[in-house]
Amino acid sequence: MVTAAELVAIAAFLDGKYAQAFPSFGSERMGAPVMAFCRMSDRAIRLREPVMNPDALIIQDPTLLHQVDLFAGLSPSGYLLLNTSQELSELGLDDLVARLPADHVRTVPATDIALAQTGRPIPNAALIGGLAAQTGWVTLEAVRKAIGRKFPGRIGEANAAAAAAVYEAIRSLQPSEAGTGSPLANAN
Amino acid sequence: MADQRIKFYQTGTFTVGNRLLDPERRTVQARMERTNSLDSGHRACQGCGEALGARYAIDAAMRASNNRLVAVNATGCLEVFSTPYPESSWKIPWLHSLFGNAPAVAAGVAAALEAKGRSDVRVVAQGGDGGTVDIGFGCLSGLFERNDDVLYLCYDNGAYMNTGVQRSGSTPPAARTMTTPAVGPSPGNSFGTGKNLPRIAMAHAIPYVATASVADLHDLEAKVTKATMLRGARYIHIFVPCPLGWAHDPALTITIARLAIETGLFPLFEAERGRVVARTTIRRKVPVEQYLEPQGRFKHLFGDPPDHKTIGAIQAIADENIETYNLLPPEDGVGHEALRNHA
Amino acid sequence: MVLDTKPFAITLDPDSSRANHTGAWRTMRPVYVDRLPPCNHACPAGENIQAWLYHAEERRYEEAWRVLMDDNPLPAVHGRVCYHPCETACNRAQLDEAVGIHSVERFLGDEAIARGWRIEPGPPTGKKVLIVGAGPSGLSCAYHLARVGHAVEIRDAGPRAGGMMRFGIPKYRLPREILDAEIARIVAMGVTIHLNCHVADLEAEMRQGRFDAAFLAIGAHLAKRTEIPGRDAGKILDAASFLRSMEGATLPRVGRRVVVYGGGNTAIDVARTAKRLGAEEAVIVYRRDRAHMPAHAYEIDEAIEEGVVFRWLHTIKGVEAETVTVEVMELDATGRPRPTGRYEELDADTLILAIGQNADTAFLRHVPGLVIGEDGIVQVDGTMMTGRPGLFAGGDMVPSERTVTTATGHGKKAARHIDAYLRGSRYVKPESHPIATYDTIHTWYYTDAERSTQPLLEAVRRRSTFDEVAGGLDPDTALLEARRCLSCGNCFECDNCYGVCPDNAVIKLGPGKRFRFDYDYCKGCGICVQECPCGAIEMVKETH
Amino acid sequence: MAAAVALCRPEVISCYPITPQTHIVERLSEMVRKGEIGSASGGCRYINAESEFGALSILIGASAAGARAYTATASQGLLFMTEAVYNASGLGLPIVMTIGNRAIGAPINIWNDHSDSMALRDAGWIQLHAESNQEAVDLHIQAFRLAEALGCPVMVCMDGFVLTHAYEPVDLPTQAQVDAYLPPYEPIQLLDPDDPMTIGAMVGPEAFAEVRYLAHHTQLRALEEIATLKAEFLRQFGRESGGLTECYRTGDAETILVALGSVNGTIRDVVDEMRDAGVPVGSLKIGAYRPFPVGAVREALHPCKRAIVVEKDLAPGKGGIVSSDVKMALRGLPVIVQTVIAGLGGRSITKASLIRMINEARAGKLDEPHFLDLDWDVIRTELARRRQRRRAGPTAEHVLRQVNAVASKVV
Repeated sequence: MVTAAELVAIAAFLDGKYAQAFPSFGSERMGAPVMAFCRMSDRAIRLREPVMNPDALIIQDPTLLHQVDLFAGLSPSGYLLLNTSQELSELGLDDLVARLPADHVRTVPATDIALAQTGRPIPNAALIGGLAAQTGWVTLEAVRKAIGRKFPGRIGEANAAAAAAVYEAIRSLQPSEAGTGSPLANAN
Repeated sequence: MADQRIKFYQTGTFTVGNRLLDPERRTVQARMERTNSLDSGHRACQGCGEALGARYAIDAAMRASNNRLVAVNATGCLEVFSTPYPESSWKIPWLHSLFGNAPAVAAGVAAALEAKGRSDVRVVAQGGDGGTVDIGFGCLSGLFERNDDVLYLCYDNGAYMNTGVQRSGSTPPAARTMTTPAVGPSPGNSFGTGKNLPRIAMAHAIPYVATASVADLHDLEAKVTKATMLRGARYIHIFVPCPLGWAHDPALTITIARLAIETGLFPLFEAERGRVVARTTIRRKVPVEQYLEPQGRFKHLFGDPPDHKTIGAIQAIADENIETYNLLPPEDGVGHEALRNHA
Repeated sequence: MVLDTKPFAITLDPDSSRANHTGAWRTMRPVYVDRLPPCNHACPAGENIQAWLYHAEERRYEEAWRVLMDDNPLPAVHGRVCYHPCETACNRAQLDEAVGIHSVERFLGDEAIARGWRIEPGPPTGKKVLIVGAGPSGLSCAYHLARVGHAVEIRDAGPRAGGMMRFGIPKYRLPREILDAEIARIVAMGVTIHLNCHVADLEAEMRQGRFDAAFLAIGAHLAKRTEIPGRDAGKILDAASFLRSMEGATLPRVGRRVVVYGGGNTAIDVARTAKRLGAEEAVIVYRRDRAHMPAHAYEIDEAIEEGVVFRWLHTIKGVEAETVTVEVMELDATGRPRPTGRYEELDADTLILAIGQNADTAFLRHVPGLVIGEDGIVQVDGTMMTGRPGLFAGGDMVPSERTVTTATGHGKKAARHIDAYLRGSRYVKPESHPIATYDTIHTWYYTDAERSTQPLLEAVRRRSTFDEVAGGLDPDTALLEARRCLSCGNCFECDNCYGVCPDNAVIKLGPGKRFRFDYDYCKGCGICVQECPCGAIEMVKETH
Repeated sequence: MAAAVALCRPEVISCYPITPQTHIVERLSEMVRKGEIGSASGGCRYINAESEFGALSILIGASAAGARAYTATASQGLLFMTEAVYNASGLGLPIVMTIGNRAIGAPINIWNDHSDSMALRDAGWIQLHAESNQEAVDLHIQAFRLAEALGCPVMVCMDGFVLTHAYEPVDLPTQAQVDAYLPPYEPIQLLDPDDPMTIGAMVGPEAFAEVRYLAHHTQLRALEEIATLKAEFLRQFGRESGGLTECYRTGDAETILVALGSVNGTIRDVVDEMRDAGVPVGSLKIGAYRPFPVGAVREALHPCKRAIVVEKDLAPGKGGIVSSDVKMALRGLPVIVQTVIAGLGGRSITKASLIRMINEARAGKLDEPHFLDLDWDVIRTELARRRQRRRAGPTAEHVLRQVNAVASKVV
């Protein structure tokens, strides 16, 4: 998850924006529920507080959905991307989906795609591809480059492919006007 | 090198020098041009064994390193009596940092020299038994396990003397210190306590470990010379009596150290990579009483009647050492010198 | 690097503590001393034994010999015949075995002869000294006087020089070529010796010869007499004349069975000589037991090895044609022998009396001021001078233990006083150091080294020939033996004090120059004293 | 950060792992192994020490032997090396140490506050605080230059996790730039067989006070040096970095927030927002905490009405630590100095909380010292529980039970 946030930051940076990524500070223990944040802006980012009102929320592990209140700060115009092979309806998120603009909620079996593309069940890259498609805040090219920079060599290429796959999948679903709603005006 | 054996020499290799030995075989201390690395004017007590041991060892290391030596010193008597502002008794580059970190500081010096490609300069660290076996032990063990290129010299006088004679991890059984007073049912330091640092050093399987004594200069210098030439972590544990802390006549410093060897209480040996490879045999075995009696710290053992039980227990320790290190010369009557082999 | 940028106080210049003079702490100070080694102390010739051994230890044999020659001109002789009281006194005897001083001395003496080392006489003083008697004391005196430049003339009644060394000591103990060589070396210094020259009127000869002083050393050659009833004069000889006759043209006849009466070394010499002359039996009769025999144990042993028989606790009571009557004695509680009234007969072709000699000093009776005791012994003062100014005497003719070495010592002592007398001064013997007793020696520092032994001629050849019994040491063994010396009470530069000082307060002055204390820094701990092997340092009360 | 340190060409690095600086030294050890760190003398040695005490001790030796020496630590680790920390400055050895600022237990807490470096503020080291990772990079480059110029060790403090684990673009200077700014280490004193000296003598009453004064004097010199180095850095790197203090919109400010480290970024956003709302606030960042820039602070704050010191530390029984220093700087001036204890043990300092607090202060309703976002319900319950039973058990555990913290909750 931390990696995902970092990848977004790198991508944003490659697109010529300022960016900042950081984890919800916890001890480096594998498996513990983790949050990671990413800010991007056209101005230098000074703020150091955690992101409390995200414009986009990626949930990598749906099993956490009903354990904690994940959606508290999600802005009314925000985006939601869920890593799951289930249908939205099966997830019991109808109220939430109702609160958000149409087409701002997507599910993608990122883990399966990652597994298929990279042979490893790590969905970070795939999800970022999804975010890029959904929001248009970062270009697919930047995402590819970011992945390549973080993971040189074969793994990088495989992950980039995964990202591209999800990007295309979601892009195909997006209505034409989607992906223009830029959050950059109020980068917080 | 093996000390040449010329049995009919007046004094063989037992004295500091011997005009009948060829110059190369005489000790560093016998030379007019010895460095006196720890020079006159220091404030050590009369008859200080540590001052003696330090000059013996450092002069030998200076010679072996062609005078390319840097020394790091732990806090303690040696440091205090040799460097009270505004006077220093050291002729060599010398650094004192703290009580418990001499091994680490020395490792740093060695690292710096290595980074700068100065393989010509050799590094020694030195400290008393407190700074070595107790407070400096963690750093020392780190030095050993990293096999840093440092020769560590421990001057063991068996207690914290600088602070007024308190028990250390190398205080011998039954010895009286200010924190192990000679009172109660078992006066003095308890049996079954303390640690054997040479053995602990050996457990790290470092290139070289040796014990030495101010009473056997040829042996000490041979070991320091050998150790100085080697690379990696090396440890020499040097026996140095303390007239103040042991309450003995200052004139007896060397004699008492000799008795420690001849009783078997302080075995002289060498170990490489954790295995004992050589030992210096006892020349004339004597009972422990001869070693204990001149020392005030054991006075309580010689009341009326003497504490034969405790003395016996100490004798048992000596006998075990003799057994363990095979300290008695073989029966074939080969002279003692023949066995003083530092090959 | 610029030093003045060093952090203040925390960083110091090296070796700056020499500004701190710790000598002020001292309450006792060590001082170097020389103590008198027991060997030197015991030597009748006053040899500085430790000093010449010191050179021998370094294989510098000629220097060793020259130091030896300062006191004794006859080392080859003494190395053989001296009964070496030095070895009896040697501290090493208490550690393992005494140093074989005599064997090293003999080695040096023989080396000198072999290599022809010489001693030069001193610049002439114009003074003349007459010496009567060419025995050990006469020769010794002549040598010492010649060394300081006095002209010396020796007159001796005998046919050859050497006195008792030649006419009293058998060849097998002292080969004559050795004796001749050492005498020749003295003669080579310009000493003249007139042989077969009986001095009758001393005063007259001194006047005629314009002698400024004289030294009498005529020895004691008159055999003592003892009353033996019914004696058969024919078969009785005295030891002195018997041994002297050995040097004559024809060897004496002693028959098959020889009885020797006496218990001294002379009796042994006689018996062993008789054996060599072909006697089947040589019996020594002595009135006390072996323990009380004056003769040296090793000589008794050598005699027994050669087949000499001992009859301890017997006295001779009568002499007949074929036999000698002896009475058995017993020791009383005080260890004195007393008669038992039991008698035995011994077969004897010859009886030789070895019961001592007197000095033949009759010719001195009219010398004014001279005091002559019974047995002809001449009295001398502490300077060896008789009652007659300028007239000195020594050796067996004055009260003393009658040995070659004592005589040689007399000669040296007399020479010193004669020299002083001739210069109109007084010779004052330098104050001798306190003796280096065993307890001042730190024996731990000395290497274990057993005494080396001289080769001995096998007994068969000893019975039949006059070849020398004891052989000499080879250079290595001699070196070995010399190096067993503990150098009692005299620094031998082992560097211990220099090494063991915790304060570097001992300054090494270099080979042969020993050491000096640096009292600026010596704290007076005393380790140097404790660890000095030979006891050449002592602590004294600090005065500052 | 590792890359920045590497650019400084250290010759000896010795470390002991502790969160949150571990990843910096992990990377450095990798670079040393790959030979990516080319020191002036060619090599660089990385030593895994047996403890923080050992790590700094190793650098004491290395520095005295003429090597540029570096380590990093935090929290308990810094305290464990305390004796050596004092010793390094006492010996005048220019070691540079990164502090990943972190709380000190018990209760054990791995998150950020300034308790660690504050505990050693008087150890004779220069303490520089970084606001961002960019500044942290720049401060390390300046730190070596500063330390070696003065013969005084320097701590570069950066907030644990907030900076150490934040991922943001940083402009990394080129080796040539750094080399031009930071010349090879020229030791003032050196362990050298060709010029032996005794370092670390025992000093008695006759000279100890003088030695200590000189340590003080060194820190005073650092005040000028730090300013100079900042100017020079600006010239050579074209970037404002370091310095003693930094003012933001303080000109006509009625209230000025004073703080160390990363929180200054958040504070500036707050300042902008409130200014937009017409509230005259400003911010004063203290870059060098030791030496404490009394003059610069006084200069910056004397016109304002109120100075609010937001500090991530606590002197129990007293309150603020930095605020005491600020008060000293303002002695004699009619400026109100208020203490706000914030961000202890990693608690987030949010814009919202700051704005709320500032408004209370302006309304004169701020208690002194003020604990930002303190959960008074928890405190009250706990105190009550203690009143009931003498042996109340572990506080931390009870507090946790009440706040039932979960990963998602932003604390």
